[in-house]
Amino acid sequence: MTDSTSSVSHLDLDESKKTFLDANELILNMGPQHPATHGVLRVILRLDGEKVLGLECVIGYLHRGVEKIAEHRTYTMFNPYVDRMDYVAAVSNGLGYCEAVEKLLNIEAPPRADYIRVILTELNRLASHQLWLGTHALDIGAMTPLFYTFRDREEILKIFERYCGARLTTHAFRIGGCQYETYEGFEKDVKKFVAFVAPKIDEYEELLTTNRIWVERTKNVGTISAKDCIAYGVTGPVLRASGVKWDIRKAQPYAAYGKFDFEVPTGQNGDTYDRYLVRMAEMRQSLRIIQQAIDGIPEGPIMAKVSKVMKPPVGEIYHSIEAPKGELGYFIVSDGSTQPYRVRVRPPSFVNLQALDLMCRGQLVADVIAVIGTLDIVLGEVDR
Amino acid sequence: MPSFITSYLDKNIHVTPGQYGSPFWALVYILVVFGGVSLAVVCMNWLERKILAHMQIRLGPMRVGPHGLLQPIADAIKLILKEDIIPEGADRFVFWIAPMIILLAVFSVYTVVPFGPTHAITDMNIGILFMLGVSSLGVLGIVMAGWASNSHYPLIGALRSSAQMVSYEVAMGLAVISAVVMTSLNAEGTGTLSMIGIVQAQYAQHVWFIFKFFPLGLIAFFIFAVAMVAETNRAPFDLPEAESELTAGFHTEYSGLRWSLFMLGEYAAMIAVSSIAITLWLGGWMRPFPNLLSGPTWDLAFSFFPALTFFALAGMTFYSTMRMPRHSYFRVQTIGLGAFGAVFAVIGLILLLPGVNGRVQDIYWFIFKIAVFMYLYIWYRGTFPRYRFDQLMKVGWKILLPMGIGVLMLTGIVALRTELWDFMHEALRRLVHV
Amino acid sequence: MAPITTIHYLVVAAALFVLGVIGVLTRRNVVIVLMSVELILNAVNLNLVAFSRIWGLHGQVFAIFVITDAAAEAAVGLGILIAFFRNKETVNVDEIDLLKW
Amino acid sequence: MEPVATTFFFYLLSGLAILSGVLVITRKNPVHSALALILTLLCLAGLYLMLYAPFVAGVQIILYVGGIMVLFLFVIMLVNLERSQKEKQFNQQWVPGILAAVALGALFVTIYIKGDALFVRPEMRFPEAENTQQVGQMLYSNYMFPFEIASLLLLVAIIGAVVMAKKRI
Repeated sequence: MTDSTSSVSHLDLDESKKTFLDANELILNMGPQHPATHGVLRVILRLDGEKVLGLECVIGYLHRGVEKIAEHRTYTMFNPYVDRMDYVAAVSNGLGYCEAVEKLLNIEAPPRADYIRVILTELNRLASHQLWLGTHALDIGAMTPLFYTFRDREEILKIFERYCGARLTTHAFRIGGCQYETYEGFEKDVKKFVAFVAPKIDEYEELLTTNRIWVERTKNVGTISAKDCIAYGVTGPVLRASGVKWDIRKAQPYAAYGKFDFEVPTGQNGDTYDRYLVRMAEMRQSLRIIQQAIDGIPEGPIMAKVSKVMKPPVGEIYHSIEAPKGELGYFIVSDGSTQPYRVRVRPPSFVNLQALDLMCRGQLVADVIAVIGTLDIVLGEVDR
Repeated sequence: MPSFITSYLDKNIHVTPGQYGSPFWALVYILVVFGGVSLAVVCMNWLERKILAHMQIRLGPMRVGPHGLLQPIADAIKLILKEDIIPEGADRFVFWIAPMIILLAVFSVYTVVPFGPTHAITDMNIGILFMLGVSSLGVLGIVMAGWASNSHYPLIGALRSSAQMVSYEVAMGLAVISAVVMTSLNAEGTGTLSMIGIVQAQYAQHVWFIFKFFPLGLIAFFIFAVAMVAETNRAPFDLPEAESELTAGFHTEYSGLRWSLFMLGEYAAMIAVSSIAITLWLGGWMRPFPNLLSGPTWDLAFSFFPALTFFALAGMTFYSTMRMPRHSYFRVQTIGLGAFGAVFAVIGLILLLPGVNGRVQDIYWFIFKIAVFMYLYIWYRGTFPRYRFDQLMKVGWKILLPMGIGVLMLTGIVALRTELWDFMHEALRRLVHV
Repeated sequence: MAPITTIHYLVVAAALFVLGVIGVLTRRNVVIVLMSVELILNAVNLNLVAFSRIWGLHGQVFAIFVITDAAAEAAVGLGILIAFFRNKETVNVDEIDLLKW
Repeated sequence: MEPVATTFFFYLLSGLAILSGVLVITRKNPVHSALALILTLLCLAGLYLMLYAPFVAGVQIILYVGGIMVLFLFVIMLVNLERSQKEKQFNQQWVPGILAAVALGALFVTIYIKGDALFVRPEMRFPEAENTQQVGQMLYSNYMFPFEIASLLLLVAIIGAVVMAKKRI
């Protein structure tokens, strides 16, 4: 994995001019303009016929320097920027950042704010998983699930829109709590949504889980062992599908997660099919959490006392949350001024993408597409 | 009228114009069939988009004409007016001729498709062999298109496509042969390869071959039904055109009119292979139960079906017209939809005329069966993910091919069971009395 | 014009045969040499089928055997060609005239 | 039914066949050669139809055009070298080669002229509609043994081709 294109030269791209039979190896350039690379990922494949001998990702086509921008913004002003990293799960990004700064400032959000945060974050996890399912299925050739998932994702986006006025890059939370009180009928909407979407998840599973072609395309494809997962720092559903029961919501509970009863679904084989099953199960667990949260949401203030000008004490902090794609961490260094000295983001997509080479070796070209889909990467987050 | 026109219209002639040797009527049939197929492809285009859209909770084309009915025409105009790009370094002649070869191969198949006992351009005594052979020429066009484009993705797409078509042709041929074996179960003991002869054999044996020697006919039909989807490169076997892997396969570099020729060829090929399946296993032009429910009363009852279909279509259209929003903005669309309904109704009325309704029977049932197959094609596309290439080959060579060989052998054994029994009896008798 | 008799077909077959022989003897590219062999086989087939018009159907049956033979020959020939190409990176007959490489 | 315009179609098909035969042996690009050969084969299939051999014509289209030529195109695409097209296309003995072939052609013509009594013989009429049945009948009676040998040959060819072409077995 490399950020620069300069190291590509050792692959000797001139070889691609040879025909299939001259050399045992063929270099195929997939992307950045390719329908199945989920944005602008460029993958250079080293092939033996259709078998992948190795691959190299070239990233940075969507680099916007988010971390650098943070050094010239106040803590409050930087908050909306994090939404633009993983734009599919903007709420999770905001939650991680707000909680990190709160930890640095040594304040705590009030319980009602925590509950609202949990509800919105879990809704966003659902939305992210639905988008993943739709595009993943489309990559493997099933067209229809995409439209089903987008239909249901729309309901989540509607709730977001009513809550904070934005659908995608929500900027839902503020440092110290939430800016907005829930709108009238929020609880009703969320309850209605939970009842609405539970049978829809069954519907997706009906289309895919026992579909022979789907099973053949995903079973034993892109297998990664628990040991390799840990060695590569892979987190999220990919890690859990390999059998490691690691979920930060359980391991280091943040927000109000400690109060809810939910399970961490795991797989055994660590292949694409298991990752699919794990994510489907996670969607159901998210619904469980939302149901408990909406039933037990307390009354009270939604904002802690935060001064207008934030000047955290000198120090550094690392805080991570369980984003839909894995562990999303923020490392913030404060020099005592109003602006952070350094912000470093640990994006789950970037770290998970490292494992692509390992997962694709020995597989076929068509599997590379399936594996890119199952890693659930968002290039905005990889490149930042 | 000159005799070369009238002579074929003699009431005593019950053969196709090709067999009778009437070039004029053969030409008329050729024009009608080719025009009809092109029109069917245009309709298929609209129907596929609408049906797929409704399966996927979308509306599909809605803007051009009422319910997007004029969309295919708009598309055709767009494609004709588009610039025809030939990529740098392409082999211009081969690039230019490849879509023509595909079209030529596909449309040649229609020369022997029997829409009725006399409604075919001609009937050959090697009919089914001709159909298989000519439809296999389409591979050449695909290979040429992929090679001439001078680009990676089309080349890989073409190699995949030709490998796929060549390997599924084997299973397809075995399934076809097992149906041909069934035609030989008559008094003379000789089968036939002629398309019309095969349908007549089904009539004579009082059974569609899909139900013959249950479940052997069904299995052979199943093999053919899978192989024909693979032959036409449709989902779930659409690897050569797999968007997510090869952008558009062998026709990536094509644009405008030439690209539309590929599409025309693909849809025409779907109709062609469906008509092979219908002829071989589903009784061709015959209406359901031609022997069981025979007699003038049943004939009369079934003769209303074509008109009823069109009345149903007209009814649906009128119902949609009623439901159009009553707003001046939609006035033209509403009137257009009503006009469509009126056209359907008028066609239905014409089909009720006594001279007409008897003659369109065969054609109606054949087209009805094709329509069912076309719906299945769209349904597959909306439901299945795509196979991987090695899995596709596995299905072709390790599942369908052994199944085909097994079915063929079993069909032969069952067809010759009395002879086999006699032979073994005789052999045993001799062995005992030695 | 005179009616078409067997001898007409024989002349066409002879012309194709000669073309095939010229191809085999003069071309360097192995693929084209193999295609010329196909041309020769087809000329023979045309001969056989033309004779079957006057001597009975045996010629047609034999033509089918020749087609089968051609399929086998093409498969093995192209297999050898691919093996050569992989080792010598050439498709010219006069460069692969050694028995070992 | 009597055939229509036999003479015209004979000259059309045989002319096209010979013309594309010339193209096969003269084109630089093997793909063009292969396409010309396909045209020759299709013309020959037409000639077989005119000779009342529809089954052979069908087999010719399925096997030759749909099978063998696709194999050829496949291999050409795999081994197609830009380099080889810029090289000399004909080998050094092309003059003796052409002379020998022309001598062979002259031999044919001489035989046809000298022995025309052998070839000009009244045509037998076989019912065209039963051609397939008759060929099948013969294949499974008189020619049963060659038929089995042919299938064995194909098996050998399959194994041979796989052994030759596969990189690692």
